[in-house]
Amino acid sequence: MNLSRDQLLRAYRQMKTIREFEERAHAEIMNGQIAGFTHLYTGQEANAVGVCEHLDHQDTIISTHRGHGHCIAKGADVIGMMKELWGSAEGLCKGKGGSMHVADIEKGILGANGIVAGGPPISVGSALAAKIRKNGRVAVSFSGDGSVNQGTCFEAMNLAVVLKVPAVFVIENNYYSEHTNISYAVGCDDLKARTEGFGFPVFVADGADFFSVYDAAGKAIEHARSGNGPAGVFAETGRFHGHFVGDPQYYRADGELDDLRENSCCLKNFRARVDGGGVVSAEELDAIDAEVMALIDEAVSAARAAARPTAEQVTEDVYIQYGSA
Amino acid sequence: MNLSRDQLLRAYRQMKTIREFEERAHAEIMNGQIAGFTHLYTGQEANAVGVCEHLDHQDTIISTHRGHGHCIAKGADVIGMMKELWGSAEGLCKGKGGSMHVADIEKGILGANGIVAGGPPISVGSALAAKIRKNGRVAVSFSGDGSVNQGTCFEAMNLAVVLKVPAVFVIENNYYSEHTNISYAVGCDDLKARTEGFGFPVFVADGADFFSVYDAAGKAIEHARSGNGPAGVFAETGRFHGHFVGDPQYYRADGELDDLRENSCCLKNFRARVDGGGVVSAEELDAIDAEVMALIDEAVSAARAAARPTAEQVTEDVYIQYGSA
Amino acid sequence: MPEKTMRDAINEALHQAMAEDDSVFVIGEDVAGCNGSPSGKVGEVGGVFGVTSGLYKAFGPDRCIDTPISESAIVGAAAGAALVGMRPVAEIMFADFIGVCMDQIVNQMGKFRYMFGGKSRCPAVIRFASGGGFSAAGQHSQSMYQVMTSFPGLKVVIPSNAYDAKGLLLQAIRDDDPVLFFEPKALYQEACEVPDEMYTLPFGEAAFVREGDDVTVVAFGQMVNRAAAAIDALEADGISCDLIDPRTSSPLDEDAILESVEATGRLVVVDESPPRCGLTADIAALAADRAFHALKAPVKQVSAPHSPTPFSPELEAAYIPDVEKIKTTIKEVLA
Amino acid sequence: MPEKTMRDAINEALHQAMAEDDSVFVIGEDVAGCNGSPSGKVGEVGGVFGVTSGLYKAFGPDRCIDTPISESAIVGAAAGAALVGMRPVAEIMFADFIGVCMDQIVNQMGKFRYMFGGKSRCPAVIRFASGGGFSAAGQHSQSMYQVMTSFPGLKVVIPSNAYDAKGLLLQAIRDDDPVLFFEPKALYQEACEVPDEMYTLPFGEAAFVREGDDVTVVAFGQMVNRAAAAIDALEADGISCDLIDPRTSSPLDEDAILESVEATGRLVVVDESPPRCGLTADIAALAADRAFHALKAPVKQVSAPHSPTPFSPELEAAYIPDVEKIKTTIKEVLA
Ligand SMILES: Cc1ncc(C[n+]2csc(CCOP(=O)(O)OP(=O)(O)O)c2C)c(N)n1
Ligand SMILES: Cc1ncc(C[n+]2csc(CCOP(=O)(O)OP(=O)(O)O)c2C)c(N)n1
Ligand SMILES: [Mg+2]
Ligand SMILES: [Mg+2]
Repeated sequence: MNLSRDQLLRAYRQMKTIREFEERAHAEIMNGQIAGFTHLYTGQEANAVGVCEHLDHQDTIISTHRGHGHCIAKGADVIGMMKELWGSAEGLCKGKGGSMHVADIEKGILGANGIVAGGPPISVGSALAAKIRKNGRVAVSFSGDGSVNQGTCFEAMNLAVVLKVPAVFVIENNYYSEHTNISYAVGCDDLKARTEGFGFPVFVADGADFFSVYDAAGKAIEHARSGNGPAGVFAETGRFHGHFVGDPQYYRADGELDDLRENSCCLKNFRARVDGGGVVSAEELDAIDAEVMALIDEAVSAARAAARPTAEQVTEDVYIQYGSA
Repeated sequence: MNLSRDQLLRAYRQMKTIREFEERAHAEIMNGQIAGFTHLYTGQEANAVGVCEHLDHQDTIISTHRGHGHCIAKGADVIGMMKELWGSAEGLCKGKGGSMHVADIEKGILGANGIVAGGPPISVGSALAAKIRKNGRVAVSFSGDGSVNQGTCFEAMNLAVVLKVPAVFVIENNYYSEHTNISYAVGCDDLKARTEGFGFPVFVADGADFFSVYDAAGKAIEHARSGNGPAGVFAETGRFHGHFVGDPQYYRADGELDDLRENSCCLKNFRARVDGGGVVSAEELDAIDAEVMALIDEAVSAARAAARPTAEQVTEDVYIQYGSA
Repeated sequence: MPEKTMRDAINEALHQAMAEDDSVFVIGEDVAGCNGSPSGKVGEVGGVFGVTSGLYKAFGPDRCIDTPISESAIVGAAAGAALVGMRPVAEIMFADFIGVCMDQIVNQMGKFRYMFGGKSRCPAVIRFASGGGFSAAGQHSQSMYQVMTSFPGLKVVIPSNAYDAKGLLLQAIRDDDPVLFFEPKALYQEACEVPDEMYTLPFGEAAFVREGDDVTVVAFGQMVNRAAAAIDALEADGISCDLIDPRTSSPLDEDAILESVEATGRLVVVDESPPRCGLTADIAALAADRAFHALKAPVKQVSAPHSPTPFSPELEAAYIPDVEKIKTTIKEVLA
Repeated sequence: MPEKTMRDAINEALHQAMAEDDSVFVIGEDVAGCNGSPSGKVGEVGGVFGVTSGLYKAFGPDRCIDTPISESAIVGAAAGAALVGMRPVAEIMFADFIGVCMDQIVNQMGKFRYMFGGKSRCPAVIRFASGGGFSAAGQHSQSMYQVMTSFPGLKVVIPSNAYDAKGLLLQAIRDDDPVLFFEPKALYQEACEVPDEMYTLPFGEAAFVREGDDVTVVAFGQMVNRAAAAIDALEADGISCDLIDPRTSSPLDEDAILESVEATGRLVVVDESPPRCGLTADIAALAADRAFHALKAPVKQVSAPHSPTPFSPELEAAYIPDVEKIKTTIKEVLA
């Protein structure tokens, strides 16, 4: 593992930020503070961070309905995000997008996406631009184990191979699409092989282990960035909450959630991995924890206090210009 | 090869009928007798016949824009088809569908289809009905080498595996989708493997050889009919005409068409295969040729003489009933 | 008569239709739920809105069928099964997802009969949760029925209450043409009296929700209640209105609308979709042609603005027409 | 000035736009042609209608990009490239194929800016061959622009002649919003005078194709010529009409239409699409609201019937509005 101390601290901070953002969002939704449909990323933090730590602002990501983690990992402003969840006019999307559409183009975040597999074709477009411009950028799309069965996802994978563009397809298998298990919805026995059948290499990771994801994503991104065409990452992990907040989770085995939180927690795993390595101490991580908690508190306070949108704003931002000047 | 004399004669007749139907359609289009967009099946006859000879009327097929051959092979009335190409009110679809929408539900022909990969999802529905009804039917969809890149085709294949329905996916690789070669449009190196990655067996055939297709299709259909879920057939073959009538065919190699007509003609191949076998004589096949020519002549005469549709018919057949009774 | 929510009324219709006719089955994402899951609780979910609840347990895996997230394949499967004699009821979770399966709806299912010269029947029903009111933003709040209304070959149903929903759905399932059934999701929890027994409501027959003399108001789906509230509030001002709920936009009960406009001379059309090429324009144009001589005032449309649906509750409240806006517009045509 | 067909005018616009701005590229099925083929003649095709002819040879494989048959991926690729600063022009062969890529157009490309709070730009153009006239039947003859007009966030362009096509396409490419560009395929071979140099025509500004006093006729795309022919024929009867070609249906030049109707008091709207929730209704409803007091006669729509497009030439001729039908309708509103 070739990560510097700074990199380690940063990776941990990012994962912890996602975790606390989500746990707090969960609490506030239960409190009735946040409207709409919200899908939490808790438990999958290592995926987003393990991938995005290889990217800079010029690279792009496109996310899913479960987008908070990817956006934070790619550098979205946490306070702006919380304000967006609150539907404030000061939110990252002025309260027009909400949880399912958090985006920050400047930071290469082409948006969460409410349409399952809406993102991969768009990501191929970003990768195509990089190829045409020869600017060395890569374009990453995230998909779930359910999303990979949508036609648009297959089309995007094939087109990326045909055009040999630097597109990276990250598949996050959290075993469920809403209430259905991957063993039902993906007909074949080997999703990695089915994906590789499209003509690009897929690197497998333990999605609960930052280092494993970081390693696999590094290979995939390097493959794409070097002009070899697309690559994939396949990470297995669990989500600690229901599909949406309020999901009764009838699909879970007895003890499944406890087991996940106990044995598949990327934060615990990270601490265990760095423990005793002499590079990063538990106290430093504790300090980060405290800072993150403070940041999330600040974000919530800011969101509560932030300006509400007004009726006139409904019709703004549809077009850059509509009708003649 | 376990084909009876009758089966052999019938298979030859079907292939010859398709060939002559198409060659005559070509001539009549050049003469300006047939309107619209027409895609000819010449050269691929063995695919349609090799598959459909395993089917009865209760089984269904769904075809593509290049649908004449599949429909004839499945038993569509040739005169009704010719009338349909002519746009007559007596046509199989009363002149409302034309070449791209020839259908005969009674005969299990769920239609040619103008939308690339429009058919496979529908075929899965027919297969699903067979599974629910437990009636032993199978549902066959035809796709081209270009069609397999459309999202709907992938979705259909996965759904068929998930639901374990008797759907048979026949992929006809004639090397081109319009003006683009398969080596470009299918990103991976091995389309058969990509298809099998979805979780069903694919049987390969020489699409210019009836016996080869018959054999592969037999295995696939048997697999599906016995309740093992979907199966595929992958046949390589060439089309002897352009994509559409009038196509300048810039994509062909020098001599490619001559070579195809010379070395990949299923009729010639059939004659060579049965020659000397003592079951079917060349004279018998010649006699079939003559009968087919007569049938096609009859079809064209009938089409020329057939009633033209009238303006009031435009608004008929949209609904079974619209508005209250 | 017992009160039932629209969700329960639709669910009851499905149970009864499936019991009556074994060619009816439901198919969609999580219409059973928990397939493949370690809990073994298959069938516990019944759709994300609970509309197909209990069907798996009552009718088994062959008649309550979960699918991958593949909307084109879902619609195609319904269309293909219908072509060979079944009566499938497919669920597409949100109407917005028509975007990923439009071809199968519009170019396949809706055109078979015509393209095949009247020789096929495709009695498939596709159900959708439609419309706004949940802060679900741009991709989970659209009505889409106005768009589907423009495609010949399809029938389009938009129930506005539980009673109608049950009767219209039973009609849809028995109907021999393909039917798109839009369930305004804001109404799932709204209850009214719904008989236990089976009944059907014919397509192309509007309901008169209110009767009056001054203005004809036509409203769809979620807007019917709001229009009724607006009209009731205006009674105090001595204003009385016809309120027509067409219930199906295709076929449309043109006669009901035209007769009412002939009588009132004034028309306000209300829908929650954006204004361009929508149902409000469609009906306004109908009157401007065929009831022109009766018209005494401009024909007014009340709709969402030409913007996507915003997320923020305040923005969405300003986006979807409310009682106030309907009231103001009715007054406007009387001014 | 040289005469050019609409095909050539569009082709010229593409050449010029690509020469001017290296962020412009074209992508679609066979826009180059012969990729992977043994002939080695890559670029020889230039689209099935020949509209992108020569672009591969002039600008190479990175700027004239063939794709598999994957329309959702094509639109998505254009949308994604546009989000990061390119100006793609995607070709979707037939407008009917919107069925297989609608989500990427309507829910993605068209809504980014709004959902992202005005912080993105997506200057993508999607070109389509639209409309009837080729006996191409139900799945290859639809206009679809009326349906796309209902979606906020998209601009919708419908040129009716070669001159407009060039100017509107150049505007579309320079425009910072997503633009859908519908090319009535029946007009590809129609020629008129088209300057060699680059020029743009603004969106939302209608063209007055004829000027007159008695009736306002609004027509789109392929129908503009037919409406002009009808109007010219009626001159002999002493009837004179305004003929307005809106050129873009979104944005729509409402003022031009309303001013004309204020003057004439009579309106006929012509489009080749089916009638329900279409542009004819949209514009009729506009007048019934905002020019109501000027109206002297019922507002009439001339459209295809509520049927899919038939194959047979005779049926299609009866399906698409012809000069006769337009004439009769104009006379009707004067009766
Ligand atoms: C086209 C479309 N179909 C269905 C949905 C509803 N939906 C939202 S998330 C989801 C499950 C996605 O599963 P997966 O891809 O595994 O992602 P996860 O939720 O597990 O992160 C579904 C069915 C949708 N948003 N879009
Ligand atoms: C959705 C859609 N996209 C594009 C087309 C135009 N088109 C018709 S046939 C065809 C090529 C099909 O190639 P293939 O599947 O190999 O079949 P073949 O023509 O070789 O029989 C294309 C692109 C279409 N009809 N539908
Ligand atoms: Mg999942
Ligand atoms: Mg082919």
